[in-house]
Amino acid sequence: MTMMRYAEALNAALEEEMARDDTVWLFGEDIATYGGVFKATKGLLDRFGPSRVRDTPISEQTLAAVAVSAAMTGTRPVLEIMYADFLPLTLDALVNQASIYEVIWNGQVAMPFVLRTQGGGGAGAGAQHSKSLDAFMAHIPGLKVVAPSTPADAKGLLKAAIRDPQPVIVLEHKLLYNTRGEVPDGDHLCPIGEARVAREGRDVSLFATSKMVHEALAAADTLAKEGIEAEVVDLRSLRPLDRAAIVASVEKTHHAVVINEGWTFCGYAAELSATIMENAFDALDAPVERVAGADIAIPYAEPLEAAVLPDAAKIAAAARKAVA
Amino acid sequence: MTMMRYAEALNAALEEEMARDDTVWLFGEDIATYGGVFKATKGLLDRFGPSRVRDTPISEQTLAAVAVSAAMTGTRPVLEIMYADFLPLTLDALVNQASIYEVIWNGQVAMPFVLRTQGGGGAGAGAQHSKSLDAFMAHIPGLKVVAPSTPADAKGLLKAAIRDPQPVIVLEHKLLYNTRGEVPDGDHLCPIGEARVAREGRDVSLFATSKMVHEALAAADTLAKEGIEAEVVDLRSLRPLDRAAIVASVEKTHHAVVINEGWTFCGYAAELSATIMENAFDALDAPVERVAGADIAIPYAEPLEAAVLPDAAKIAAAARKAVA
Amino acid sequence: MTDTTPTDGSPQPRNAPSIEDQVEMLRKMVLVRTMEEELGRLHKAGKTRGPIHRCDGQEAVGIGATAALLPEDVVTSTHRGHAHYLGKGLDPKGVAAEIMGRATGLCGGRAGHMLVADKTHGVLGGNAIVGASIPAATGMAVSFQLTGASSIALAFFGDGAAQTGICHESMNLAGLWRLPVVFVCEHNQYGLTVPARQQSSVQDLAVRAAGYGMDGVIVDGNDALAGYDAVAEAAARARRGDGPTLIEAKTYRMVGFSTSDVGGYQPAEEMDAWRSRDPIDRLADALAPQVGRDRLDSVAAAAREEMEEAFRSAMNDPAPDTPLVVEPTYADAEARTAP
Amino acid sequence: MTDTTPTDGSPQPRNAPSIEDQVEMLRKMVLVRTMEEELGRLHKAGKTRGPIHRCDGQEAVGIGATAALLPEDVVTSTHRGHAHYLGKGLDPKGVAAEIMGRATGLCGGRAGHMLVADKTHGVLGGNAIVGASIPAATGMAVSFQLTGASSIALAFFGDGAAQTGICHESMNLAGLWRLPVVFVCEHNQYGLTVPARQQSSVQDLAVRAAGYGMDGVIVDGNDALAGYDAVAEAAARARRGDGPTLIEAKTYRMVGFSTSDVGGYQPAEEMDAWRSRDPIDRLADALAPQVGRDRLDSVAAAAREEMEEAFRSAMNDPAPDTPLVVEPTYADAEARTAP
Ligand SMILES: Cc1ncc(C[n+]2csc(CCOP(=O)(O)OP(=O)(O)O)c2C)c(N)n1
Ligand SMILES: Cc1ncc(C[n+]2csc(CCOP(=O)(O)OP(=O)(O)O)c2C)c(N)n1
Ligand SMILES: [Mg+2]
Ligand SMILES: [Mg+2]
Repeated sequence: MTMMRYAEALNAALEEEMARDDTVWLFGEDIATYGGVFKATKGLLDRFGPSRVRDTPISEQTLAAVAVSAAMTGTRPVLEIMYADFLPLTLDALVNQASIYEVIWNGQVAMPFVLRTQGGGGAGAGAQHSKSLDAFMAHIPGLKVVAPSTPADAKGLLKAAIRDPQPVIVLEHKLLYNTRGEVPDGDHLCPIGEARVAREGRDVSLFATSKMVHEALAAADTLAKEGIEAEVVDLRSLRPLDRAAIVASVEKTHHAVVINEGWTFCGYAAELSATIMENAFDALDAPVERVAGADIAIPYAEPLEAAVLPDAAKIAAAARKAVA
Repeated sequence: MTMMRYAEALNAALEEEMARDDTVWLFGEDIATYGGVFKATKGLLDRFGPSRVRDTPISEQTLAAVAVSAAMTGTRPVLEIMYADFLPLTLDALVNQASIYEVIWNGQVAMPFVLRTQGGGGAGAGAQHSKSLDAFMAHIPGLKVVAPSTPADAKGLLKAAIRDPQPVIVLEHKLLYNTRGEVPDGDHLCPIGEARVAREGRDVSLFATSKMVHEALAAADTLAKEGIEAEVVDLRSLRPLDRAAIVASVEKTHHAVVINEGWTFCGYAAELSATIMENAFDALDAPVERVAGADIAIPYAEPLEAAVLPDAAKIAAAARKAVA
Repeated sequence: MTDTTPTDGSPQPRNAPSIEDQVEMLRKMVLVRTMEEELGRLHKAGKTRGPIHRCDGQEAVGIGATAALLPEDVVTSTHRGHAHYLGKGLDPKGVAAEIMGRATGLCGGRAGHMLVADKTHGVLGGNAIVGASIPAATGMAVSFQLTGASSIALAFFGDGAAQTGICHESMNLAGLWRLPVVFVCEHNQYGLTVPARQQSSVQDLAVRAAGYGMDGVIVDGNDALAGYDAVAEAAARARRGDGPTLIEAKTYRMVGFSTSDVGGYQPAEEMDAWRSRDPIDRLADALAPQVGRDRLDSVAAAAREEMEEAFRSAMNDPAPDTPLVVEPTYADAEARTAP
Repeated sequence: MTDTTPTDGSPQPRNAPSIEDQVEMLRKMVLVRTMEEELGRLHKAGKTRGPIHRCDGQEAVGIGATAALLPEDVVTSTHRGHAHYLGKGLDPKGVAAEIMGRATGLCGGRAGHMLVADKTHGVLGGNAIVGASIPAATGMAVSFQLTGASSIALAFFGDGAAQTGICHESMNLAGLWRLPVVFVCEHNQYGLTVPARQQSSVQDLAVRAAGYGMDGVIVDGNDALAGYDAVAEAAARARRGDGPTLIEAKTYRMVGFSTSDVGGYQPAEEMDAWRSRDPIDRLADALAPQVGRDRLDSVAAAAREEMEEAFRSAMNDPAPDTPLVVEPTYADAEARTAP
């Protein structure tokens, strides 16, 4: 185990996979010379050279389409999209291209590319640089979508994503890059599609991803003081979803809170609620509570921004309501 | 009442609103000289001239952004996007522009534009021309989203959309344009946000929009022969959602099937399920059943396409399961 | 005509087409025309499904361009791709069966006419999102550049597609990275029904090449040999590592934008003028003095017969089986049918 | 310099700036520079929130361009918009308070520095999606064309933004529809940290204007008067109904791309060379013989004092209230907080 920051864990994953497989290459805005605005690609230009580590023009629409088609023809592109807010620009490439070819070309092509991006609020970056668009990504067939909450998972999931034959979207969080944690040494891989119980508990299940896992853990601390033992499940993979882990937890606690930082309406937490409805209805002692972003653009000023984002206090309140 | 086709009803709505308000103008690909590939804008170039009825280049990204900004500066644009499959190209304009300005500019601007498009499968148009991307649209705060299933609602909702101070997305369906129905004469408006009970029933509620309303009605016919009385609720407005109508129906029938033609995972039907979970859990005698598009690209060949789309038979099967 | 100096070992672009090459081009153009006519006939008979986009009158572009490529080169195509498919050597029967949604189609009936692909022949593939063929070829060219492959990529796209944002981004990237890609714009005067003057701020799209630091050339799109020459030169440049080229081929779509076209927007005189410039007659007239009308007629007749037979045979093939939509290939089947 | 022949009734573009106009331009440039320096200071003191993009060194473009517009004209701006805001006449205190997230900000603290708008002054508005200011102005110009308004729209955007697809689509549309819009590209040599030669296939972006049938001009972006002249001429053309113009202003960003820039990518010699061409000194030197250094110094001192006071005062203002995020304005409040 080595203690490292989330950004360092990503960097190590990229470095190891590039060293292992010389068809892996990186591209994106400001990722080469500057090493990425969040520094996940730092040093990789020096090590692997300008052919495999490429700064690009500001052309997200084409960059995503290039990832799709380059992946069909013998290389493994890893694209960095600087902010998740720019994902709409990549959506045609994902929905109308990446999503369809394996199916409609009847298995003639694989598309092993990775799209890394980061989202989330709380940094005062305003309405166009703070969003979590998880629901858009998770809705697209043919893609896998992961959202690591710890340095260990950041490394393990990114490495797994790079080796996956399907397109994988890696959703990072701007407020996690500087968080630290133990990362297993060696060739550490996390299988995509497996949730992780981050804290065991018997009274209520809190299902979350990314930064919301930390908010849920903080909520669980508060709840414990009130005698409520919350189980925190870090889904890690938004798609495919580990339904078995969800069902197992709900069957144990009989109460659930589903949490996602994105907008509430038609958001990712709605899918979690529907999944529980369909797979664990009889185990429920109370309706599933949903905690997600307010359905509104994210405002700049600190108190307003805090008001619209989900956090530990809102999760704890929902959990209390669930077990009431 | 006048009997007319869905496309004619849309055409009448556009013509009446353009005659009423000379700030209303139309633009889109092939909508002027040709009258639109589905003929909703037929004859309007002749009546209102090339300044107010404009053919455009194939530039969906800019067209949507133009709708947003023109709407801020004194006109009411009505944009036609030929296929819903191209909505990803408009998404930056919707998510990062239209969605935010009323909020972050603190009410300085209104954005009264309408984006009309059509989606849906069943016409053999292939993976890039058959999708229903309702969930993407419905997730965006600050937009309203409607999906008329009848000529009367097509006219009434489109007229209401054009008069609305907020952006409104109108989701039409390629297989509805030629359907016929009675349309009230005169200035017929349907308030956005009100569902309509399309068929009364006491045993199970079928919630649907657009073409799926017709599939649900056909399923209800079948179910009636088996002694199951299904209530069909046409939501009409995907956002804002008429929660009261949903709760009222579930409290009456105690069983629900939520239906949407789009992909299942993280799709619109998931929101309906979560809404029932949160607002009518105690009224439920069984878990809500979800019927939606298979999570896969839509294939071309008829039997394959039929296999992945929801239809009356699948709805009836889900209803039987719900009441079993 | 390409005049690259041969270098060691690396695959060479073909030289000027031999007479036999030209006869083959004619044969393929007749194959394409027959496919379009068969589809028109089947559509009238109510036997097709969904919109079908014929390229009658434009065959010279696709056939001329693909004739100048090597087998290992890759093309990306559009919603109007039949000449590209057949030019790159796809099996006529496999294409016909795909368009008719049969299990024997090149994609098992899953793609339909707008999205045909055959990786073994470097067609990747049809694309019905206007403009999307452009970044597709661009990305493939990045892979070729990175792996040192000798292949190049060629994107076909329309004059309508040239107005899309992604066209600009891709051409900038290709110029910047000097990618081994050739951009072939089939300027058929319309994007669906909107004439060029109502969708483009300039009438010659090749002028935009200067904005990307690349060469832009205009060719007569109804002259298969002119298209061949321009592509051969551009392909040689790309293969040398000297970057992309924009080729604008001026041509005309002699029938509707698709089988659902109700007409009324193409002036009759314009259509007549272009019909008199039919690219098939053009090449046949050029070849006749050298090859003789008899040989050309029999080549054409055989091509027509081959394509008619392809459709006859396709019509007898079974539709794909349900319920399994995709054959499991490299990923687990579960991931394909459920998230 | 504009030399349009006056026509009846319609509003006229301003003529060449009078000496007093030029002094006012200098004053505004000092306002902007002081704003940037104040923000640098506040950032160091840990008193700002989120990334802030200063435009030190580029002030001449925004100030020169906006000085050539009429009050009813509209500008769309970028993430680096302080010169555009202040040039178009926004209240310095209102801008400062918005950047500091105060209830008294021009948008009630909801927008932050990248997204400031003030409809009463025709700023609609800052935009942090690179490229998005371009279609925004284009759409506003469509409204003006449709309603016969005399206003024109002006889009500011960067050399990085010029590579986006939406730039191409918008310029094509503007050229095609002859929209009353002016495109002002602030070519500051970088898009974030990537130098122009690594993100653009051509170094002079104005050459692309030919691809849209419009005039493209290059001006010295550090010369406020040159920018004024070019915009005045372009604005007059737009107002006459003669369509758009692309103006490329070559300039330089003298500090980091934002407050989170850790540096290391701008060569020292390059920075020094551009620092010696400071646009404020440039205009002051030109004006000094006519106005006298004393007057200029006192104008600058007053501007500095005004901006410092704006920040001092903003810092004492309250943060916006929760929980209500948006004041109900024209739509029902419910629709804003719940779907
Ligand atoms: C992004 C997108 N917008 C619109 C369409 C609808 N559409 C299909 S073909 C076509 C015209 C394309 O024109 P062009 O590129 O010139 O090709 P042509 O049909 O003339 O061969 C349009 C608008 C589409 N398929 N994709
Ligand atoms: C669509 C999009 N992509 C990327 C970014 C991140 N980003 C912010 S500023 C910037 C550089 C913009 O360069 P340029 O247009 O030249 O403006 P400058 O910063 O030089 O003023 C980038 C890449 C963004 N905000 N929007
Ligand atoms: Mg065309
Ligand atoms: Mg720049």
